[in-house]
Parts: sequence; C-alpha cells; structure tokens
Amino acid sequence: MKVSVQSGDFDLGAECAAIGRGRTDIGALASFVGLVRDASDGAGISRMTLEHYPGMTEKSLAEIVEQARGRWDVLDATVIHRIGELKPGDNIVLVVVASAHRGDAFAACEFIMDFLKTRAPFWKKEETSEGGRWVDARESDDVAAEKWKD
Amino acid sequence: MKVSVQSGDFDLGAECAAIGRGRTDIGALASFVGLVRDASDGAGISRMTLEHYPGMTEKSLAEIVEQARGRWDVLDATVIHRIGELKPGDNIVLVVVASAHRGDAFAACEFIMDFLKTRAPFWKKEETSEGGRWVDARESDDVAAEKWKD
Amino acid sequence: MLKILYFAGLREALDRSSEQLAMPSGIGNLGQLHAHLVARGGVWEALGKTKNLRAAVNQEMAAMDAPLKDGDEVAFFPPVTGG
Amino acid sequence: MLKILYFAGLREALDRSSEQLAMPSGIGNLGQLHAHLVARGGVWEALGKTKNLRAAVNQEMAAMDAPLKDGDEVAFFPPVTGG
Repeated sequence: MKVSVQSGDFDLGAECAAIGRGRTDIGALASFVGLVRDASDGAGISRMTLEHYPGMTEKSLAEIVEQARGRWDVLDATVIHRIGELKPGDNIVLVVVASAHRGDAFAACEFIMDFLKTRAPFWKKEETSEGGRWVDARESDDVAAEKWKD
Repeated sequence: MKVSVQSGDFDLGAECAAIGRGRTDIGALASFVGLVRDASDGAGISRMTLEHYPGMTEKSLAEIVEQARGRWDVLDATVIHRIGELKPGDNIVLVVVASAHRGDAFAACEFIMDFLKTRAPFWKKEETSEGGRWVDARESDDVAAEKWKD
Repeated sequence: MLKILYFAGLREALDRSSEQLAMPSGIGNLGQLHAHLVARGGVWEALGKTKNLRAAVNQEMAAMDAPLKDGDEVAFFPPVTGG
Repeated sequence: MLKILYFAGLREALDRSSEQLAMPSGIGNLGQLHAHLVARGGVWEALGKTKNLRAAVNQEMAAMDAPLKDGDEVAFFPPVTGG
C-alpha cells in the first residue's frame, strides 16, 4: 500500500507498473485520475491552489485505504494527492487498486475516491476572472459516500 | 472513441495521455486493465490463448461504447482487447473513460467491462499442468451485466 | 448460401471453423438451422449439447427465433469469456 | 495548552492559521470550545457562521460532542473539497 501527498506530478502508468512488478496474481487493476478542469459553475478557471492539513492528510488517506481493504479483496493500492498550485489539465489525484477480480477492484477504487472527497482534509481554491474563490462542497459527494453505508 | 483488437501489448499511461492531449475539460479518467492470472480454479496456468470472432469483435466493442455514451456523460473512451497467446502477468484488456465528473467515468468504465465480459466474442483457453481447457463463463459475469438493466 | 462459423470449444468439438451451406429448404430461423445441423448426428450432436449455446447472425448476437435469409453469416459459439 | 488550527476559507476569514490557547476552564468538549471562540466576537463570528463547519481532534474527524483534554490538537475547517 502506498499513500503520498505531494506537490509534484505523478505517472499513472509507472504507478500501475510498480504495483504489478514481480507478481502474477493480479487479475484486475482499476484506477482513477482526477484532473483540474478549465471551468466550474460557468466560470473559467486559470489556476487552482490545493490546501491541506499536513499530518492529518496522509493518515486519513491511509485509513480510507484500510477501510477498503477490510471490505474488498485488495491485493495492493496506491493513493496520491497533489497539493499547491495547479492549472487546468493538471493531475490532482490518483487511486489505483489491484485485485484478483474486477468487481473488487472497481468497488474499492470508487469507495476510496468517494471517501477521499468527503473525509480527507484538502480544500480547493480556484482563480477565475472574477478573482479567487473557495470551492463549495457538493451535496452529490455526500450522497456518493452515503451509498457505501452498510 | 478508439476501439482496437490486437495481438500486441498496450500502454495504459500512453492511452490516457492520448485522450487528455490538448484538452482541459476532462475532470475524471477512470480506467481498467485486466491481466492474466497465474492460477484459476486452483490450477496453475502457464499460458493462455485468446480466440475471437474477427469482424464481430470490434463492432461489438464499438456498440458497447456507444451504449455507454448514451447513458453517461462520456467525453472520450478507449477500449483495447488483446488476442492470441498470453502468459501470466500479461495485459488482456484496457478500458479508459474520460468524463467531466467521476461518477460518470466510473459507471461507464465498469459498464463497458461488464458488457464486454458477456457480449464481446472472445474466448479464453488456458494451458494448465493438466492440459488445455476452455474457460467456463461465470454466472457472476451475467449478474454483473444484469445490474445495468434499466 | 449460408456461411456458418464455429468458435472455441465448439470449433474443436466439430473439428471445423466454418462451412458454406446451401440454404436448406424449410429453414426460416436460427433455431431451425440449429436443429438441421444437430440432426446430422455424430460430432454434430455437440452442437445440441453445448451448454448455454450462443449465436450471432451477420455479426450481431441473435436469439434462436432470429430470422435467416440466403447470404447470411451465422455463428455458433459457447458463452464468451474475454476481458 | 490547546493547539488550534484553521484551514481554507475559515483561515482567511480569521486571518490566522493557528493559535496556542491555555485550556479554558469549564471546556470539556469540542462544542464548548467552539462556543468559547465564537464568543470572542468580531472576526470570530465567522467561526459560528461557517456552513457545515467540520472539526478534527488530534487529526481525526470529530463531532461537536468529542471530549477535549489539555494538549490536544484541534482543527476547524469548512467541508473538504479535494480529489
């Protein structure tokens, strides 16, 4: 399991290769990459700053991964979240889950993203033509996290 | 949209990069890679051969992608399925879906895999220590495809 | 003429991957063609015994009541197992 | 002492990212600390007005009835928006 909070970019292909290296028991690799979009709620975005809570962020991501391991057959997982200044088209977050079967890989990957969106202490500030604004939490993200309740 | 049936390997990172090149409206890239496992139903696998129905395979994959586009907000998608001889650890199938939002990307990616598993004309033959055997279709795959019924 | 294709375990059991068949009289749909082929006996009984046999007409998945016409491409195969 | 951290829009509204506070008497949980801070008035009213305010104690998400003790690290922030 690997969790990283970093300002530098990541490489999806390299992260998947690292997970699969030297083993042949993985049947399914589900992955997700979130990127900075050029527009949000109708306003053009020129830049984005990602603030976080140092110390708590990596711990909360590791806990979310542990929860996923407790629910599904997860052979390995990698979560990387970037912080600092980003621009449209840049990568923000990566989640890769390796499993023997695709159902587990898909579910664990989506679960990690849904929980990261509502539990991990990151905050986005967008720079638009009308100035900077903190992104509002979306109710749809709470709904997405709720769907995993037992 | 890109669909390919090929004997050669694919590169997840390169396929994602190709989808994202020159655009900044993608917020979510969900992807899946299926790999040859070293064991199946308790028997060790030394090799696998993927047979397909030339002509029908690419058409059926393109139709599955079209169905996904009709149901979710899909900005772009790539589906690659390998044929011929493969060994444990080798890539078999790749699905990448780009969308503005992660819910659409995850759903469309899993939908394409579930339908590919039950509708696209590919057949696996495994070579084990006890000789070759055609892989039996799994009931769980039918169940997975059924969950997308409206 | 009909072009008929066989795949995977069925191809091996029948020891052939395809055949050309003059459209038999009285055959109007896929199920009737299937019964006609099984009635050849011998290895062709495998076509009748394949569990959950699937078929396609002109490269589209088709049910046994799918209509057939001269010139069609028909395929019989076991449930797919790709991915 | 309590270490109190503020993040994102709340950090900007309060114009500070952290403070050290001697454990106030009569404060036994997060909600009581929150009320104590809001009662400072002025910019601190922002802490009372933040929609869906979230908090953590010792870097774990915590509800307003979470107990506090001397030496704890407390954080207040708006709903998270990463990912």
